[in-house]
Amino acid sequence: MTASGASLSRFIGPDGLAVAALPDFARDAAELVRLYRAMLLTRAFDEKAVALQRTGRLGTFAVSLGQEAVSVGVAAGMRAEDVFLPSFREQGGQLWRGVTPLELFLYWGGDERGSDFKGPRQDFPICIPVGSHPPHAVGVAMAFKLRREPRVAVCVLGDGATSKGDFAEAINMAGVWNAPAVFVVNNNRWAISVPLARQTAARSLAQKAVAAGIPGEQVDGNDVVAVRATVERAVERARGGGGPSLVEALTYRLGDHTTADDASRYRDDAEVSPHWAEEPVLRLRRHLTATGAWDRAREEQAIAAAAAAVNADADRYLATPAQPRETIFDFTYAAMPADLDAQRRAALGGA
Amino acid sequence: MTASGASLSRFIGPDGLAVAALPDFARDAAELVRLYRAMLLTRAFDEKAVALQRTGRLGTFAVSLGQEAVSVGVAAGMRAEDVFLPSFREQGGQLWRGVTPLELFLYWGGDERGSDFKGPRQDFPICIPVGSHPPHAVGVAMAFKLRREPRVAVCVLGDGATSKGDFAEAINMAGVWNAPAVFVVNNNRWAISVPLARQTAARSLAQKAVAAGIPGEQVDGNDVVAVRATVERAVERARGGGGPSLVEALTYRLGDHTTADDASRYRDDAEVSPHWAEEPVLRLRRHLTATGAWDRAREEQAIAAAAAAVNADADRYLATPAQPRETIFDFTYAAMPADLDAQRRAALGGA
Amino acid sequence: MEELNLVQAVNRALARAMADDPSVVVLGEDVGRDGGVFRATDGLWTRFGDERVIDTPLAEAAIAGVAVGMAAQGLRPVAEIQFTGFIYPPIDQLVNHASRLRTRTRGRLACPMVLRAPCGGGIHAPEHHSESPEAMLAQIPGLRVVLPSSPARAYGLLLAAIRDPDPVVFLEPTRLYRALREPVDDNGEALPLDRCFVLREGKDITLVTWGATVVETLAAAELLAGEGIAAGVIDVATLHPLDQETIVAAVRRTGRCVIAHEAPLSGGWGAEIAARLAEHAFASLLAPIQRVAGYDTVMPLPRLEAHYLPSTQRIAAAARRAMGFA
Amino acid sequence: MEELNLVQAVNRALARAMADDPSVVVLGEDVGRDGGVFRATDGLWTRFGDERVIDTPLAEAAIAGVAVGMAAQGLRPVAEIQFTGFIYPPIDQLVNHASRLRTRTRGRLACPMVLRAPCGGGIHAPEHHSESPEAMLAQIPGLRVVLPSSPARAYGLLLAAIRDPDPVVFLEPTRLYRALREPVDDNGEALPLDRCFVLREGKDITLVTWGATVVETLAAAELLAGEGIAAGVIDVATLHPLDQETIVAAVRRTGRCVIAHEAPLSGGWGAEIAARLAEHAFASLLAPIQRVAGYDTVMPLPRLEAHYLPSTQRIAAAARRAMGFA
Ligand SMILES: Cc1ncc(C[n+]2csc(CCOP(=O)(O)OP(=O)(O)O)c2C)c(N)n1
Ligand SMILES: Cc1ncc(C[n+]2csc(CCOP(=O)(O)OP(=O)(O)O)c2C)c(N)n1
Ligand SMILES: [Mg+2]
Ligand SMILES: [Mg+2]
Repeated sequence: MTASGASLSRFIGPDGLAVAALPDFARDAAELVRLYRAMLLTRAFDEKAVALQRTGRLGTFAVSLGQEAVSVGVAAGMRAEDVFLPSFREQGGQLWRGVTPLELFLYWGGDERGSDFKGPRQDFPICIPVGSHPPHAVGVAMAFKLRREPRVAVCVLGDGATSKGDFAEAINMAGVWNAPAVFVVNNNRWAISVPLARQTAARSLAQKAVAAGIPGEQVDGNDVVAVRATVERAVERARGGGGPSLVEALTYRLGDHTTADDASRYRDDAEVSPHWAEEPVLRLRRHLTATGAWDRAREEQAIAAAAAAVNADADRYLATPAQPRETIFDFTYAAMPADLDAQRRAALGGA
Repeated sequence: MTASGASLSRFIGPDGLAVAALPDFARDAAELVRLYRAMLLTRAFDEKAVALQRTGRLGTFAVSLGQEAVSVGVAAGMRAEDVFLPSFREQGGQLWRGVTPLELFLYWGGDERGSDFKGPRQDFPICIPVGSHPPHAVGVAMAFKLRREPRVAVCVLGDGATSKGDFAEAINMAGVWNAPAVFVVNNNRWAISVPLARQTAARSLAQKAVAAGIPGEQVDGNDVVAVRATVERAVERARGGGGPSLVEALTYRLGDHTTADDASRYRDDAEVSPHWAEEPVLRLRRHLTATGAWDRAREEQAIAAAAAAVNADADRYLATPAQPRETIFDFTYAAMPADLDAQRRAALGGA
Repeated sequence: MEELNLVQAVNRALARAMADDPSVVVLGEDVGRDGGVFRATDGLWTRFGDERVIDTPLAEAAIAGVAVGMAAQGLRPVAEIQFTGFIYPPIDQLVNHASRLRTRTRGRLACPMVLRAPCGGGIHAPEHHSESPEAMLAQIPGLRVVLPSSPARAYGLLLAAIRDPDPVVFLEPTRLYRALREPVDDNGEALPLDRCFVLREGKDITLVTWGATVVETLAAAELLAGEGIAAGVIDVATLHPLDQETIVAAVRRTGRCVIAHEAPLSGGWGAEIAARLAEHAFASLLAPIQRVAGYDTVMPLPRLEAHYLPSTQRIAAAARRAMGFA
Repeated sequence: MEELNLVQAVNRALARAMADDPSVVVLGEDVGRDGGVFRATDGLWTRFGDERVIDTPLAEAAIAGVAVGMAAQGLRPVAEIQFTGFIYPPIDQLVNHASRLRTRTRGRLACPMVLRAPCGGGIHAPEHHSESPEAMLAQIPGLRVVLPSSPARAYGLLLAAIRDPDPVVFLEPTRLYRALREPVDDNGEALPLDRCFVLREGKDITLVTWGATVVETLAAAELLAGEGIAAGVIDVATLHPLDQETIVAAVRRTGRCVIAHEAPLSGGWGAEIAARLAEHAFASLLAPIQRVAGYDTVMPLPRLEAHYLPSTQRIAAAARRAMGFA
């Protein structure tokens, strides 16, 4: 699994059986069920978002199918007061941290209010320019450090994003400054049509940490227990003054890149198929079932509950009128400059 | 010497004695003398440039005092048909490759003709925006590869430049594409006032290669034999299809950053002093003297010859009239656009 | 003659240039097997192989920088930036290297590269996918900036850009990629890089525009014609260096001008054109020069973008204001 | 009152802001122990310590990006870019993040950062050290761009920039760093960020300028005064958002205008001002608006730079042309 020679952290194998002694939180079945429900919610959200997009009621959308354990696991490894800096495929983590399906629908539906999270007020909005947000995480972390606040900035980026200079600059700075920041690479093996082997010759993405002199480790990104445990350890180390680190979570993009993409142009089904056996929802269900914490009835109930939550917010989204036209202007500056106000008045005056 | 655990390539120690069997070229005393004279020429050039700057006849200038072995050694490890992409402190390498002192004086004196090298026509001009030229080396290398030309692009950058995203992006691309490019870090331990320890937490700069999946190695940058041998090996490997690599040459900036800098503001003399015992010209002189290939008379003659060459070109430089005003316009495009021509005519028409 | 849409015309021009000249290479994210996210490079990888159609890692600054290195070696790289929202990291390479390699070496080295990118809004794209930064690029001396507005012009101008010995930024109006078709003769003929296109003659007022806004501007001219106002339309297309002559000559004849573009008003390329007119057509001006542009705000997300983009109505209204000026 | 030069005034403003507000931090290359390559941050590291005066690794994109992160957390970072020649990598952060954090989150997060950089030519600096890219930055919506031309204005405007709740690019004319001194009261008083400075009244013609070119423009006004031409001089200083009112009002009175700046003509901020005048002062204009600017070429190396920079003579000649227009 790992080509880097480093060991890959894993607690639950594809068959749902534990391969190592579980961390404390995972011995609590209720907690595992919470993680499981969060992944189901993510999957339900994605399904609904795709359905809305296909019927022209949502913009281009990036599904996280198969990657739910990374997203949920990272967020579960954080504390509420930490700051999350997600890329565009981390709805799982955003939902866990209290961003609502409604807000996410609004965002992907083309409404800025979707980034005005009522929950995690200090979390960053979704980062679309790939790899441009790791420096923000360093800045957030340095603010915590300066103010002596025991908080951590957690940035999630894709495998493609590790090729961006901003990422290298940021982890290098974090290293020099011992910034309380954790960088998680959601390695789904593809950046649109570019497979990992054409993205880098590095033996692993965790090893990118060597260039910054910070620790790097790999985790099985389809094992939500391992992701959470690994991230939690990295986050707590950073919180305690132990400095930044890089976590590479190995998973797989089961779907198209986005709703605008057709992966069959560049990727064989034969490559994809085996990964279905590894996927994180199935895996945790197997584990929960094997340990007696789960059964078909609960599954059906949980799926229905997730769908209901998502559908209710989808309805709210569809019923939300667009913002008034003047909001194009109103948040550009804290106070409206005279020059812009003239444009605003002209725009509202008609013409 | 090396904190990375990797071994540091070295043939001649600070006392001038060989610490390992010399490579073939270095068993030829004449060849060693050639390298020695090239370092003397570099030092003479630097001295003259500083003198001209101090008397208001040259612009800001970056001396390479103490780093001559890196610059000369890199160039000596290349073939004429390779392409050199230097940073702003590699006059030693430029001179070796046939850029004239006159051209260098013109450049640093603020005359574009200084970059119109009559010698190495395809070498890149000096790169001032730190770290922005490694991508060019990849492009040059890919042109060679596409055309099946057995040539190599060699890029020299500073320790500070390794923090720039462009460097990381470039070596990563070179790695994926197996580009015939060699990147040499002239690690003089300082980037203006920022010491290496504040530049990166990486254990070595050679290790930055790990992030790109290419080989990285360290060489004693004060041993011109080691630099040449190491670079030659890397270049020949690249030429043979063996791909890119990174060489970190460990040296020390004995002088101020540039003539505009005052290093005493941020660096203790006590830190600098020991490095004088390591410096490359002294070292090779000791070696040549010890092996009987050199003596005081030859030394005096060689210093005089270097000074004479430099002074003659300095006189030519000082006697070179400025370019005509219209040359501000004439090289902007291959053919003069009508729009720019109007500006050109207005400018020449007076006012 | 085959009817092509704009992205197909781009594709034909690329294929033609690659077939004609072995030094032309294409590079960028997803340009290979995938054929580009808009399919602009569709089929090229199969036809020309992965040495000439190069999928890059995700690193825009280096994409531009690699193109500089290739171009300095005499290749003719055509690099794609997936959206203009990601063209900002390359600006360093454009300003500090591509645009000045020729002058700083007094012509010893040159940089015949093309940087292509889809540009502009109106397709309900995600955040950061709808910007129009042409003025930021057009102000770089030593660079050419081109923004075609029809399949035929895209074909001819892209061929010219690739053959040009200097660096060219070639922006393609995303909104027009599939919006219209026209006959395009794939004959390898380039169009000049220093000429505006007069799309419509009109003696009363001159409408100056480029890119996707050409559509609304032509519609406005049609609307105005119905009101008895004869509006000429100029597609600037080759934004920099600017063909001042054509624009000034037209406005000298009509005395009135509206400039329409999608980018924010302030510092948009319309400012440069208005400034040229204010100096060189001064004596002929019968009314204030009107600019209709995006606002000085961030491009809104899709639900409000229609309110941001210059509409036919706004352009026509500006023209009426200019006509009504005493 | 103490007489300070411009770089000292910048230094005082930084010290004052840091003393007043613990959330102000300074970061950049060599800003710490070295005190900045121009000494703008001299003494701050000793006084405020290395947690608030932070030497960064050599990475301009991340310097800007780190500032964004700090600002989102309520710090007030003042980041230095050593020369405008290296300000291009930060543009991505400025366009895609800093300038839009407020609007894209509907005000949930903001970005009160300042990016300082020495700007312009005329000091015989090396290649890439003499550029004037203010128009490239001023066209970014959501950003403020300021370029003072005197020690007192630098002091007051920098304080305002640091206290402003939105991102500000603060460019400092290198050529004026040590060229002149004036009394500066280090009283912590900021100047407004939305007002031009009328440096000289004059009824015949209005000279509009900013940055180092203010010096040559004032000299030109003096020269013209000797010829009986009363030229007013406006220092725009707060380039974006623009104080259109002051400029338009002045030109409405004089009917004639010369705009002078060091950046290349095409797409320079002078274009925006000329366009505003061509629309809003149209009826009062008695002569074509003249622009005197750098050429549309790369900034030449020092031996020819004097021929590139707008001279007193060129500005005065343009004013005479405007005056001579029938
Ligand atoms: C800087 C930048 N370049 C290009 C794009 C277009 N784009 C969007 S996602 C993507 C691939 C990202 O790959 P990766 O980082 O692995 O994340 P994933 O999509 O797999 O989650 C690209 C090229 C972008 N959004 N930003
Ligand atoms: C991109 C960029 N940022 C800043 C500068 C200003 N500057 C010139 S040299 C230098 C330090 C470079 O350090 P290093 O790479 O170690 O090279 P050295 O000067 O030691 O040879 C800096 C910051 C620059 N030229 N380019
Ligand atoms: Mg990926
Ligand atoms: Mg150094």
